[in-house]
Amino acid sequence: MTAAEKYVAAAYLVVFVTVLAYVLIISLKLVRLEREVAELTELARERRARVEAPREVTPVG
Amino acid sequence: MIRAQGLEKRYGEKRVLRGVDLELGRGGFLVVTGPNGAGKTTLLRLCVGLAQPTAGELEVAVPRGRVGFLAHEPLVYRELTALENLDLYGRLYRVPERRERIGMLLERFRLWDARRERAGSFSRGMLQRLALCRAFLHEPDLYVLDEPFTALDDEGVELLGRELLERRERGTFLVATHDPGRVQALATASLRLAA
Amino acid sequence: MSSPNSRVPALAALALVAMAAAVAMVAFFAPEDADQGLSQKIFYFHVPIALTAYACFGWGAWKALRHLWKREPGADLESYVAIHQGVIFGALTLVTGSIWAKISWGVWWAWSSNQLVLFLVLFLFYAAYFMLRFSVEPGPRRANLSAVYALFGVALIPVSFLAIRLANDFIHPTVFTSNGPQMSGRMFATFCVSWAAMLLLAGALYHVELAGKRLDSRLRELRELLA
Amino acid sequence: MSYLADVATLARKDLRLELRARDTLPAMLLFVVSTLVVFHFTLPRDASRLAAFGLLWVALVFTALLGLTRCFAAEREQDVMDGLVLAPSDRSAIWLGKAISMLAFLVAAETVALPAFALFFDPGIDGRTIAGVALADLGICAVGTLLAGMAAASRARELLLPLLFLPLAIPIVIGGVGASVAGGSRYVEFLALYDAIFAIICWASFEYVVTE
Repeated sequence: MTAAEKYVAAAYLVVFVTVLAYVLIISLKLVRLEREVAELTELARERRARVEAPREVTPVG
Repeated sequence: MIRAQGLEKRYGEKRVLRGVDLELGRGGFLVVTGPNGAGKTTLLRLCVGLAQPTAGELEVAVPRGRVGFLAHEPLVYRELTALENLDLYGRLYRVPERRERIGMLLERFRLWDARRERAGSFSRGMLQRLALCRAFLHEPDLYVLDEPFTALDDEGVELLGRELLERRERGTFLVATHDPGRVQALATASLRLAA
Repeated sequence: MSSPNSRVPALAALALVAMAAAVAMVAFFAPEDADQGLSQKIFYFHVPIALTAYACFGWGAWKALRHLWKREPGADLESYVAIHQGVIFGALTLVTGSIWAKISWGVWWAWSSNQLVLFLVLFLFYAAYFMLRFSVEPGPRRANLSAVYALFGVALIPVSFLAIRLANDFIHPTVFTSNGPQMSGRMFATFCVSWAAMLLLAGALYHVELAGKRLDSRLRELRELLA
Repeated sequence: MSYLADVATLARKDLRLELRARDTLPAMLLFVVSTLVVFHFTLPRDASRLAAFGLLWVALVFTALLGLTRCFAAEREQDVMDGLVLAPSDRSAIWLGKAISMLAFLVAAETVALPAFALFFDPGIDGRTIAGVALADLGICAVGTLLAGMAAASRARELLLPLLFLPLAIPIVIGGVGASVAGGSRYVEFLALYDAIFAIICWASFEYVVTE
């Protein structure tokens, strides 16, 4: 590999690595989004539980 | 003159106004009340066009030059004298007989003696009176006043009361205040904003 | 809102095919340049990346205009993402450009290469775009300021290109035009495929990032409804 | 005609503010002269004309930058911007008024800087340099005032303005230095082109810098 070839390969490699870095960032974002959705479903379930609780209590009381 | 449905305003993450409906016809006097942080100032800024609603409809049928706005800040330059500040706004609002009208207003708000002093040397109450002169200078059709009575001493409150009474027939008013008692007699409608 | 997102996989697939074709053509189909030899092959990536960066800045400015003029709701976010893509491709242009300078003239940075210098100026300009955006509260005010600044950017491109060419007259009298040697038929074909590949790549990344950002805001909305 | 009256009113207001507060112009004058003196020591004995003019332009750009950071300071610190924005006049009058007053300060600073530069470095200032400086001032004030308006609406004002201004100032500096060093009128024409393009963009877009 002459010096020129090394540099040409380096240039293409840089572009390829950048795209990979981009995919990495997007995957990190996906992980964060997933965690957020999990939190929100938890929140929704709590809220649903709060709404239903009073109905169950009154018939017993 | 002002009509709003489902008005909403959000600053970054915080939502300041939600689902506000408002109707103010010509000649009306609407008092907006509510605790601190309820969004009174934001609502007034929306009505004068200094802010855009995040959601909802807002129509204000008054050209910019026919609105008199009194904000928390006096909106005057501290380095300029009372006369120079009012002269600046008089020219920008193309007020006819500018000099006479400035003199009359300064007289009515008892600021005539301090007319050549820098606004920076004014007390908080005198600044509020100067701001009232600025807001009333061009005889607006729509008065939008945010806590007009703040920092005014008894004499100031009485002077402002007289001015409001006198202009009541010629103008439409949107006033935000903590103690609606002072303007209760003039009000035609009121709107309470929840926290 | 799902319609734009369904286009993303298709666009990504197209970009993949185009990129593969481009690399293959550069490696096997394009002939070696007579005098520059193998080093000329960087040209097939360096120039398309630069042109794609211009396209991104142009698209960002177009969306900014849509925001200011037509008050389009999503336009500010799209302008931001487009300019973000533009800066990524701009940085790539600078890197591949300096590699090319290293081969052609043995030095990592060549002030005499007008295009490189122009990208340096644009890179500084659009880096300031993000500084401006991060120092203003999210909201209509930030959108307006970012949009106005983006419009300045698109005016700056031709103006500073002209300025840099003028500057070369009194800073380096030896002007070396580096906008590529004459291209034979096969070279030109490779160049076009490579450029199309870059544009598709930028489009794919643009839509992926946009989808991510839209998800963010919808989740924030959901969080508010549940709070 | 009333638009020009508004611009005159606003510009006169700024000049009167400066006369009262006297915080921008004296600072600019002292800054430009002291910068030139400092540069004198950075220049080797046999430096070329290009180097000398380069230093002049560095001094001019950063003096302008100093003035621009003070540009909307009064409106921001005393919360007067809302008052100007609410006035019935077109919002671009605020920009034009400020630009004119900034131009006045910059020209005043240059009436001291150019003679001082000629005295210290003796590079031979000719008509083209003056034309270059004049046209560059127009560009600096037009673009700089709008960017100062942007910076005033953000948190890190003093830090942000140089970052926003310098990339846009690069073509101005190239045109300016070229006008005074290289022959021909291409640079002066280029500066005129720059001023025309950016003045129009600033005039049309300032409305969106001060409103939501």
